[in-house]
Amino acid sequence: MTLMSYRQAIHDTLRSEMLRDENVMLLGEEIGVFEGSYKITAGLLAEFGDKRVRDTPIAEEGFTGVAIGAAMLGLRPVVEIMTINFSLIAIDQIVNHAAKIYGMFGGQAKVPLVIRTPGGGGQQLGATHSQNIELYYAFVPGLKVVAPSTPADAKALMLAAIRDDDPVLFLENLALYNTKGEVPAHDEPAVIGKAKITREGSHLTLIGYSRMAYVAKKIADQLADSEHLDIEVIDLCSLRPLDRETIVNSVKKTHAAVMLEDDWLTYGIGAEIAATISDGAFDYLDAPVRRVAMAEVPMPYAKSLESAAMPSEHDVIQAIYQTLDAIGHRRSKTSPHD
Amino acid sequence: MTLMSYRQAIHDTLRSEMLRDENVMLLGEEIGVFEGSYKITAGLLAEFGDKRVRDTPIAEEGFTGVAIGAAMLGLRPVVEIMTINFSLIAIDQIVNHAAKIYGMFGGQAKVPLVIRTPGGGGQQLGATHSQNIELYYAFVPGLKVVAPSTPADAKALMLAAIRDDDPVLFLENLALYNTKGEVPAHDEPAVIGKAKITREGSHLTLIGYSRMAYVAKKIADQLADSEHLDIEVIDLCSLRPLDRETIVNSVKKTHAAVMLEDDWLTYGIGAEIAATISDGAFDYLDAPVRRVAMAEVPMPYAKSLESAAMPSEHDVIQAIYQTLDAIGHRRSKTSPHD
Amino acid sequence: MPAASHREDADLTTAKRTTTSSVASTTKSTTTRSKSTPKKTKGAEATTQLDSQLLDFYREMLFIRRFEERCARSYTQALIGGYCHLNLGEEAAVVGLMSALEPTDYLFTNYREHGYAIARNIDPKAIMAELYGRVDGVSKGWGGSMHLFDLDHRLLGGYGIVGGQLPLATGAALAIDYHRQSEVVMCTMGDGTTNIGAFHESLNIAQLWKLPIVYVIINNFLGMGTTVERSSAEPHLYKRAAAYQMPSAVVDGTDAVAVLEAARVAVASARSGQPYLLEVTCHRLRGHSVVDPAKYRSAQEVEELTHFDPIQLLADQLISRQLSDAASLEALNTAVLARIEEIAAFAEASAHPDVSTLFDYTYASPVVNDSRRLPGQALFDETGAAR
Amino acid sequence: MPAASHREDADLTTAKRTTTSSVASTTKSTTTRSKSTPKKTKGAEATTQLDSQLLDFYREMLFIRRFEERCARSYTQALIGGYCHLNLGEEAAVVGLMSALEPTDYLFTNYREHGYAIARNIDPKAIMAELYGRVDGVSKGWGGSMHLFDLDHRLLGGYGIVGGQLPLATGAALAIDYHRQSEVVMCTMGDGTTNIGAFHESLNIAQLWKLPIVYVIINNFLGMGTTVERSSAEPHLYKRAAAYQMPSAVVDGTDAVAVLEAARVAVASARSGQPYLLEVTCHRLRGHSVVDPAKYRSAQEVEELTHFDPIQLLADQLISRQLSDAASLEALNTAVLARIEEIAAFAEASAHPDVSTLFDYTYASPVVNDSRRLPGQALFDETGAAR
Ligand SMILES: Cc1ncc(C[n+]2csc(CCOP(=O)(O)OP(=O)(O)O)c2C)c(N)n1
Ligand SMILES: Cc1ncc(C[n+]2csc(CCOP(=O)(O)OP(=O)(O)O)c2C)c(N)n1
Ligand SMILES: [Mg+2]
Ligand SMILES: [Mg+2]
Repeated sequence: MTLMSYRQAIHDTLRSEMLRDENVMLLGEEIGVFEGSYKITAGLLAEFGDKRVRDTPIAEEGFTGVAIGAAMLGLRPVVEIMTINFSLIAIDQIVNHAAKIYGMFGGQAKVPLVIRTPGGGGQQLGATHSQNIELYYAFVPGLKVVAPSTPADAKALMLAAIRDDDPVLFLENLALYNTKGEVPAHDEPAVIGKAKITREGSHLTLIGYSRMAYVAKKIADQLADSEHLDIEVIDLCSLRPLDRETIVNSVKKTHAAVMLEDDWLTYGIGAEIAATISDGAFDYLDAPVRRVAMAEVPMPYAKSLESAAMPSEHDVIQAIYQTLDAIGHRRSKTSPHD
Repeated sequence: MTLMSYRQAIHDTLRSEMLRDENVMLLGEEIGVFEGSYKITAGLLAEFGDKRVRDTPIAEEGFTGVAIGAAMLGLRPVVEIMTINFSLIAIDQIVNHAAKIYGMFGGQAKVPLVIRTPGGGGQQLGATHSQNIELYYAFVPGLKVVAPSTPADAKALMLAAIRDDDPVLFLENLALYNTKGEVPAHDEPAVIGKAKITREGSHLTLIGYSRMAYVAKKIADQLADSEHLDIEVIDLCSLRPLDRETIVNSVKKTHAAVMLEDDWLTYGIGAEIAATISDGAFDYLDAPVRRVAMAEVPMPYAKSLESAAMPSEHDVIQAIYQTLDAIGHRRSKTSPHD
Repeated sequence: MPAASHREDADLTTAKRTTTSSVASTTKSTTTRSKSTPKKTKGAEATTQLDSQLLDFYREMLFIRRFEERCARSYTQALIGGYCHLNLGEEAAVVGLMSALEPTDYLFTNYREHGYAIARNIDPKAIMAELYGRVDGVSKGWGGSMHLFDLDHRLLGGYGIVGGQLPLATGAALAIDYHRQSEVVMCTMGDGTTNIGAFHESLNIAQLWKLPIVYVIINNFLGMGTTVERSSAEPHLYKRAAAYQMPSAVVDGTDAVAVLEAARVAVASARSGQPYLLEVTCHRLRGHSVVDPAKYRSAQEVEELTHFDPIQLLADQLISRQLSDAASLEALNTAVLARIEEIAAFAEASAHPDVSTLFDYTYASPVVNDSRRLPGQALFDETGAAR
Repeated sequence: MPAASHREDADLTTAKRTTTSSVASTTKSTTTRSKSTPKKTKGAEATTQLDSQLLDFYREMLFIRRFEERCARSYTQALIGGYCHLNLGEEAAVVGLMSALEPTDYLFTNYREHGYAIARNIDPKAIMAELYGRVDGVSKGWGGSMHLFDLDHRLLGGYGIVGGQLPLATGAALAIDYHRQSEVVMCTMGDGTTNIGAFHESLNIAQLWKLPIVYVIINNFLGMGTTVERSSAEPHLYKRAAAYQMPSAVVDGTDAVAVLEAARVAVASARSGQPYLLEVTCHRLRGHSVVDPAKYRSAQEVEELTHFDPIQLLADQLISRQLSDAASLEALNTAVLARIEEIAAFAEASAHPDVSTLFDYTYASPVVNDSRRLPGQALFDETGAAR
């Protein structure tokens, strides 16, 4: 175990996978000479040379498609799209090509590709640079989407993503890059498609992914210390496939759930989580699944407005209490038509 | 009232709006000389000339962005994207530009733009040409997304969309083009953001939009005739804004809901509908909201597989019966923890 | 070239001929102009070789022609679904281009690709079965007309999204270069496709990184109904290569030999690490797809199309040069038609994919928690397990 | 040119000068070459006019320089958030280009646009307030550094998505053409931006439809850290216009007068219905954005940058030609700095947008059922109404 940052964990895993398999190569804007917009690839050009660490022109559609085509011939490219916002320029290649090639041609060609890209708001980057649109990829059969919240998971999921024969979108988060955690030395890939219970508890299930899984764990730990609350925390880890059973089984135990997400509420990732719980744990749920999500506006630049638009820790705590109240309330009453 | 096809209703409304307002103009691939891939714009080039009906190069990103820029200066362009699948090439202009311009610049420039585009599978067009990805637009604050299911609604919503000062994605459907219905002669725009109860009933709420609203109405009418079932049908009409209250109020009355959609289930439009109902009608719902949706695969070409992947009328009827059964069952029992 | 299976027919006489070529290289070309100009063949042996190639081309082109006509019929009989785009008028371009490739070279193309698949030697039965959406199809019925694929014959796909194949093909060339292999990628596209962003991004990257790829524009002067002049501000499409310092040329695509020679230059250039843009002009003899009546074409325009029918042109040439005669050509035609009937019968007899295979091709790697729910099924089964 | 508000300072002496220009038109140019070549000015009146323009340029460039330096400071003080890209090194290009536009012409630009906003006469207080994210900002605090917008001054936006402004600007030109108006659109972009699909699609459409637009490439030879040679297969970027038969030219962007002259040619061409591509070369004196230490530049490279500092070059020229002297320039500098302090103080004093305005700009048309839920609120309120 080594304590390291989320950034470092990704960097180190890219490096060790490049050492392990010479078909692993990196492509993206400014990942070489500039060492990456967020410095994930620092030092790798110097170590591996420009055949394996390739700076591309500003041409997201082009270079993402190039990576897909290279993957069809057996390379295992790891593409960096500087932020997920820019992936909209490449989305035709991702959704109409990477996700389709295996199925559309009857299983003849695999696309062992990883697309790394950070989401996240809160940096005052304004409406076009603060979006959380992982939904666009999580929606698509043929893609896999993973979203680690800790350095250890970043490592394990990156190992799994690179070794997987399908296109994997690897969601990073600007706000997590500097967070730290213990990372095991061994190279044990995660199982893509599995959620993780990062804290066991019985009072309520708190669910998140990426930054919001980090926030969930942090708040649950706090409330355990300060309020003796026993909250179960689920880190989705994988958005597609989605581990419905882990979620539903938890709620069958706790009878209540709060979903945390950094994207817009309506049609956001949490909608599926709430729908899944409401269906699979229908007889167990004592209060509506509460969703804490972004306000539905183009993200403003001004700090005052941006802060108001983004879910805060206070919002999360309030949602937890209100949901607990609702359970208590309901436990003592019957619903109108019962 | 005149009986006409969905295609004709759109065509006639485009024409009458062009006659009414000379700032209304059409842009798209093959809409002029070729008269439109699905012939919506037939005859309009001849009538209005190539200033107002403009064939574009194959450049979805370019011509959609051109329409956005023209709208910023006061034109009211109606763009045709040949099918919604190709909109992925233009999505950066739609999501990062059209949807953001009003907010990002503090309300200084409006984007009175309509993007018309058909979705729909079932034509054996294969994985890249059979998608229902209206979700991508419905998710985005700053956009409005409407999805008529009848010729009359197509007219009323097109009038509203063209006269609206915001970018509106107008979802059509290949399978609806030839369906017919009565269309009023008057030019009364619909209110964007309102759902419609197309059939009142008390046994169960059946919800759909676009083709699936048509299917919902048809099946509810059938089951009323043949089985004396009294199903309430909601046509969402607008995916953003979403008329939550109409949906929830209906379910408060019926205690059960089935959602029909042509997109993939996980994270699809129905996820939000199910989550909304499970939250807003929590105390009233007697069974989980059932979703009938596409199988989660890249759409196969072969007819046998395509038919299996798409929701059939039989699937819908079965979902209705199973949900009704569940209500009956539940009404006579209490849930485990009550 | 097509599989022996459909070339075993007819026995044509051979005689002298000379080839003509119409290649115009751009100034930027790094390959020498002379390579692409016609070589006069002297001596009987070379002549015979060329003559026999001409006859091979004819057989192959005629086969494609009849195959495509049969597709049109099967489509109207609802045996083929979806969209169906034919190579009618493009046959000389198809055979010329494909003859320039080694079997180990790769081809990426678009939705108008039946002829290319045939000329890559893929079994036409498997091609037709694909169009019929059957299990014996090249893509097991998952792709259909627009999405033929055959790894063995290195046809890496027809693609239905205009321009979608360009970045992919460029990436395949990157993989070849990465492994210092000697294959070449050929990537064909239509004239209308040169206006989409992916064209620009791909050619720029290919030239920057000196990838072994030949981009081929099949310029049939029409998108669907939009002419090149109304869609491309530089209608001499090969000239667009200048924006990337890439060599380029244009060749008359009704002349298979000219196409072959131009393509050889292009392929040689790519193989030496210099990507190349080749424009091949030809005429679409029918509508954009089987269902398009092409009303936007004037009667005169339609009339004139007959002058650009590569099969007719080549037949005339074969006869006038006494390489063949009307009776032999007719015999060939009869044989081809018979073979096509067999192919169609094979396709029709092939099974429809079973519904149990619906979830077989979503992912290549084993995956947990993947959804295998059919549309009518509830999300959770009776045991509470997620589907 | 900048608002009087920041140009009222200093009183410089004037003297004779000659302008130099370095415009190279491409062969495709429909405008005559002579229009873009330097005009020798004869006679005292013309000279005085030019001289005074040179001084105006200097004042304006210096103002931009000091404004940008102040931004860098405010950024490190966390008064400015997000990304912050400066025009340091680009000042001559900025003032030359903006001087070629009528006030009624439109400008679309990218995220590196403070100087353009200043040179379009937008109140620098409102610009700085925007960078501070305050209510008095040009975009009411919603845009920030990358998204300045002012309808009155026809700055139709800085855009943060590389290439995003190109289709929009092309569309604005379409609207002008549609109404047969005489305005022109100028659309600036960086060198790296020429490699993205939107560049290709936009230029093609503009030329096809003969739209009144000038595309300007600010070639500072770097994307973020990637050189033009490593990103553009044709590094002479103006030559890319050939792919659209569009006239184009390149000009030395450290020379404001040369830029002005070249831009006038370009604007006149656009106004006559012939779009134009103008490449303006200059050097980015610091990192890509305020936080970039630009370690990828060698010490020698950094050293050499001083030779391309347009302010230094112009100051030298003013002094050597006796149009000014060191003391006057220093006085000007002092005055500018004082003005900048006022501006920064204004911005800092301006209010933060109130949270109650969060939902004011999602839609322009009134809308029912729009979500106005704050992140911590439940979807339904106590009465059961949806938020
Ligand atoms: C991105 C995209 N836009 C539009 C279409 C619809 N479409 C299919 S083929 C075609 C015309 C293509 O013309 P060209 O490139 O000249 O090829 P041709 O069909 O003439 O061989 C169009 C517009 C598409 N398939 N993909
Ligand atoms: C589509 C997209 N890709 C990547 C980025 C990140 N990015 C911002 S500026 C920039 C470099 C642009 O270089 P250039 O066009 O030369 O303009 P300059 O910054 O030099 O003025 C990049 C890659 C972006 N904003 N948008
Ligand atoms: Mg064509
Ligand atoms: Mg630059």
